[in-house]
Amino acid sequence: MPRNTHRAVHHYRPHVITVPPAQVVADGRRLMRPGGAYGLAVAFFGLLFLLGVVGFILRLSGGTEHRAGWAYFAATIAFILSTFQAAPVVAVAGRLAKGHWRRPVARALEMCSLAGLVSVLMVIPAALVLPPTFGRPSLYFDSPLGIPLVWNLVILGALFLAGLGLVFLSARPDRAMVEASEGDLSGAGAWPGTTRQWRVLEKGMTLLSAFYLMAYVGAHTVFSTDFVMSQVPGWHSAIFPALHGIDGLQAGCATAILVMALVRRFGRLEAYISVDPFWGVSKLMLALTLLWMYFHYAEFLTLWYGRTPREIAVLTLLYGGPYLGLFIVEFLFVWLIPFIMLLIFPVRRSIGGNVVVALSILFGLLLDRIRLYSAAFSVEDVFEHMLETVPGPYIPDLVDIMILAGGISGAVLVYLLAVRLVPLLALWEVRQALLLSRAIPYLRTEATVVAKPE
Amino acid sequence: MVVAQRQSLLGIFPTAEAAAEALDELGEKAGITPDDFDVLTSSPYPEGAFGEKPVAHRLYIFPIAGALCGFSVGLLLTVGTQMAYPLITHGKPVIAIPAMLIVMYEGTMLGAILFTILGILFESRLPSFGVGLYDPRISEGYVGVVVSTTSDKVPVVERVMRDAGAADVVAGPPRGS
Amino acid sequence: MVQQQRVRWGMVVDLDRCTGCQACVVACQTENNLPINTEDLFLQRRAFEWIRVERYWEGSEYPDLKARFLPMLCQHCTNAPCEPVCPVYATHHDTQGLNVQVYNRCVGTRYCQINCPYNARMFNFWEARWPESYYNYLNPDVTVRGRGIMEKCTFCIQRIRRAERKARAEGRELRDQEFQPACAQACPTGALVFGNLADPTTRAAQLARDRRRYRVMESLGTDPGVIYLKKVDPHAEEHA
Amino acid sequence: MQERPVLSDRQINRELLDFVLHTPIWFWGVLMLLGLVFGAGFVAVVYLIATGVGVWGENWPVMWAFEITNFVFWVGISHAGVMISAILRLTQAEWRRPVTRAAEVLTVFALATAALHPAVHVGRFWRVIYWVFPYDFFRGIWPNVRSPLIWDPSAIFTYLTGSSLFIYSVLIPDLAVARDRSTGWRRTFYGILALGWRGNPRQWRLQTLAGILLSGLILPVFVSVHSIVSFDFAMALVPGWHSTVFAPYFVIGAVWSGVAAVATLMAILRFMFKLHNYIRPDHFDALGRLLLVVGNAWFYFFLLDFIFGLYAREETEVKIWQARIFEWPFNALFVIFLLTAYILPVPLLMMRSVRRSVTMMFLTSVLINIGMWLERYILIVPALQYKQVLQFSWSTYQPQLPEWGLVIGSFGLVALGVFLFAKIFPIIPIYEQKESQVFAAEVKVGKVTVPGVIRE
Repeated sequence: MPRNTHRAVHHYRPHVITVPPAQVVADGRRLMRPGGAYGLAVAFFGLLFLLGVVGFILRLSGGTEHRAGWAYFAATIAFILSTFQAAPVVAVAGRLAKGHWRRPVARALEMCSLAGLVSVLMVIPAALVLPPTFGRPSLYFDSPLGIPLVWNLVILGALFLAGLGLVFLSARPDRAMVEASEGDLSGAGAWPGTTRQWRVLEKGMTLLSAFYLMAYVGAHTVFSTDFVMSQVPGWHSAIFPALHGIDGLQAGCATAILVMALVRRFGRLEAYISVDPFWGVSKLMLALTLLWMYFHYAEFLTLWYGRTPREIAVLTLLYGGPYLGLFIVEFLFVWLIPFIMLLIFPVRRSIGGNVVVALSILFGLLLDRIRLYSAAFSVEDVFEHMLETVPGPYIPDLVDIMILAGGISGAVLVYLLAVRLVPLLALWEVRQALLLSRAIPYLRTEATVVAKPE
Repeated sequence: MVVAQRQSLLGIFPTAEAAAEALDELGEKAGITPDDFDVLTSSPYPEGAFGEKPVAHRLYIFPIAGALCGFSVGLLLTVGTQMAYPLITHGKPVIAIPAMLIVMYEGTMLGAILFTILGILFESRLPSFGVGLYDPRISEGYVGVVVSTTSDKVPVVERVMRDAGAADVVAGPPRGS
Repeated sequence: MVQQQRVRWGMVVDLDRCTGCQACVVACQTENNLPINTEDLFLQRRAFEWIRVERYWEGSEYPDLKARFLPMLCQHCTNAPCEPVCPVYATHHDTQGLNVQVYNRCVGTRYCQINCPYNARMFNFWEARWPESYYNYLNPDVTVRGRGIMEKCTFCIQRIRRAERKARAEGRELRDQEFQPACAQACPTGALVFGNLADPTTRAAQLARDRRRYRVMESLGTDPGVIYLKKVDPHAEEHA
Repeated sequence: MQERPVLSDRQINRELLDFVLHTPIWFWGVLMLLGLVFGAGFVAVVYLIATGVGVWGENWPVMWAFEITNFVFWVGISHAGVMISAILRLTQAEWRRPVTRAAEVLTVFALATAALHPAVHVGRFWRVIYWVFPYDFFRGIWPNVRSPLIWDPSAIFTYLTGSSLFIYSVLIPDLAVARDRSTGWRRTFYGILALGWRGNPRQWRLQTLAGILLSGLILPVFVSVHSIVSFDFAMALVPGWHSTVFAPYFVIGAVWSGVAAVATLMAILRFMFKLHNYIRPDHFDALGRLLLVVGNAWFYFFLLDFIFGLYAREETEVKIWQARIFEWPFNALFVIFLLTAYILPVPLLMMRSVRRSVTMMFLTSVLINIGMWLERYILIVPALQYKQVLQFSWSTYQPQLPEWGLVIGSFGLVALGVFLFAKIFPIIPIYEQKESQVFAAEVKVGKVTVPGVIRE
């Protein structure tokens, strides 16, 4: 008797991980022992990083009075701050909002925060190049303790330590599992896995996530004010730090998608990472692309409507004058292409489409950082009341390109080296996901049940 | 060839499982395909819960069409009126795009929302006055199954429904198919 | 955006000549049918002064205490911040460089007064009342405004239009100093000079090129039409 | 989401429709009280329009005061609806179910009240409506689309039609239930409004799609409305106002005071209509956590505005902030504002016991809204009083009686609107409660069964 076997086929079901627990630990061990392309990648990025160090030494020998030369150095720090250290914010936001899609990708994204090491090291020479903050508008209001170097180091260091804590706090159970599976039980003693320890781990992760979010916002506020806004006389737009942070968050989502795609491809984690994380981050990216337009429009309209000479000078420096061409190309890549592509529903729920959008956003963000920091660093006299003459565009030379490439590859290098220490897959989170979500038949269709313990 | 008279029946089932069972039985015994039955429930169920056809709709066209209409109205209202009666204010250009973007944006969103509401009402076939077979108990948690078959199969369908535990079976008026 | 126009009405205020006698204020109130400023209106801070004389004190006590007078009126700025914010075009810029205030269209949202950095706009909170006998003193050329409307100095636009009509009737160009607004006419020391700033031959344009010239709140970039000439103060120490 | 009572459809219908179909005695008493409060405001407005703006305390430099503060306050409250229903529908949060319709109704009535303020406060009330309406009326002049005061009505009109149509389209299934349960004229009334709803899978599928699609469309409108209200201030050259952060600062302030208003409304509804099965402490707990995040984000933007206001050390900006913090009467108000808007509520919300107790949440949310009303007042009036470099004129502003009448009357009007809506239509979405029963499922983890939800 043929039953009425008409099943609703094409309706989308959230992905349920059906890998047996033992296989999860085996995959974790495989991820910590990468072979093949891994060695090649480490060599390539290590070479590029050395090239960057050479570029830095050449720039240092050129002395620090010619501030414009250091524009690309600061732009590199801003780029790392806005991509590598912004990607964990996506995983952290998923954790705080208890989103289910973040479990398989949380560790891979939180490891991006380790690139903070490079930005902390690079901020020291950059802060020394800045003109003294006494006698000109700055975040420190002429107070003697107001030295940009100190505060930037404090806030970027806090961000890096929070990232470090996030990664290695949640890595202890995983390393214990992997070592136990290899017969070496010494590590397992440190993590017996009592329920109290799990609850402390969960509580610690939540607190560290909240702290990382606040440190991220603080880092963008302090860094962008010291290195961009306070160097342009007559520009005191209160939205700029938040604008700098929102650009970073959008690029953070783009980096997250890129990292997830690469980890899925090279780590062969198709069974764990399905389309769901890409779809979740893509919705966030669409929201942040709209916010990008909203923040830039708010600043532009307020300055444009005021029409005082001070504001018109700032607008010509940033958007109209020397960097008009660069801004148009940047606007095309960081907003127009992503906005149109992300509006199409199939693109949002695909991996290839999201990766294309992510690359376009990252390229646009690079141009944005170059535009901002070249404009800020090429202003000769920062002590005027307002911008009398708008400086010409700063053309980068070979040393700048070397510094830029070196800085970014340094961050990638730190990520690759960390892959050997910590499994790319958060094993205990994936095991938790195994318990909590299941596919059950509901009348004549299947449905995914997601348990909500809290 | 005499035109087969079609008739629709409404079966009221106390629980969703009973309704799903009844639909399976109907599928076997009376050869009812998913095209000619409909399920009336008091709340949304996971899609395909009763084995019915997935809903095909073109709702996503409405907001796009609405946005285009709204944008053109906004464009006329801002750039059009300024070009018709140019008045200089604040030394700004007469057609000040940054300031006019806002009214265009509001027009776009208004158009999109209005067309979406129209789309929802149109796609769910609402203002359908003359409610067909319906029973107030459906909003009490009962599940109504509306089956339309040729008149000769009506007794078979009715017997299957009663066996599957229907609290009540109501037959609608016969009508030419 | 404002193309080089033939006529730009403007005024030159020579602070060296101004004695702060407020004759201009009274002349303006009678010419433009302003309601009478009772003491109660002053206490409510709702007085009507299209042109007002702001007084500042310099120095500390009697021997070297000096009063400084600054007649403040609508500056008819080219980039007037009050124009873009009016929702009904009650105020906009005409081709003669005047900031026009249209009483019929004004609905009284008062945003233009908030946006005016010189505070040169007056809002009539109450209905204008005059004693019975005063009604035949009102100037027929100027509308009497009802309540709830913003009003400001219009450079006595009724006199400008009357002179233009007369010139056009006689088929000739408008001569310089052929007419003057009420305040310039009433000023005993001739501190207020009105004229077409775009035409270099007029007396106002020549005065406007004087070395002592400056404009109030130039940094706001509103490009005002009223040019002030600094007071000549022989023994004022030249602070940087 | 721990203790989730299992309710039968019949019980849900009976409890949620009981206030709609039967009129308790105290209904008329509350109606009379709210009518009285609204009447006070109505009299104040009629007196204002009859005699002129002079009856208010506004004078020469201070041209906007109480009425624009109240306008921004009510537009802020009106964003509660969109924030709760749109964002929570998009993230499919479980605890949105009882909250969405009450929040959206609060949106519509708060926005309608707010839209009255700019119309009422103008000098010539009888001209403002058709002067601002985008139609030529053979005057030959259209409204000036470059003015923030034209952006305001266009945004509020879009948002008002959008959210009221959103409420209606999501209300149709409940109207069908009301149609089935009522008799006589009520049955025909609800029958017409329900447009012949039958509840087949196609209509249900489009209802869920409508919820998500309309939320996606209304969210950008919500952000634009309050940023346009902030552009009224950000575009002016007044030193205290002309700062670029006003758009996001006002939006996050609106969310902060709006979500607090929803918490207050939920507590009142729970108390008034005995909805203990539907508005449970978990909902207040989740609302509290959301408030915590929004409160900190708002304080960040307040610090941005405060620090970067003084950043350039311009004379007038420093003078305005000095007036706000040190000079009477603003120094007292500033202290109360800081206490009630951030220093008291946020630590309170951190405690789980406060979040779970309904009375504490009610008091905290009322506290937040007092603070946010003061925040707008402190933002608007001092900036107008000290805006001159050469100090042409400055004066203090004392609110007069008609202004207090307007403010209290606006509270009366919103309360009256929400109360009448709750009488005519079910305030808690009935089909959402039934849906949560259908979609509830358990997952066996070892011995404990953890409640979960089916994810589409």
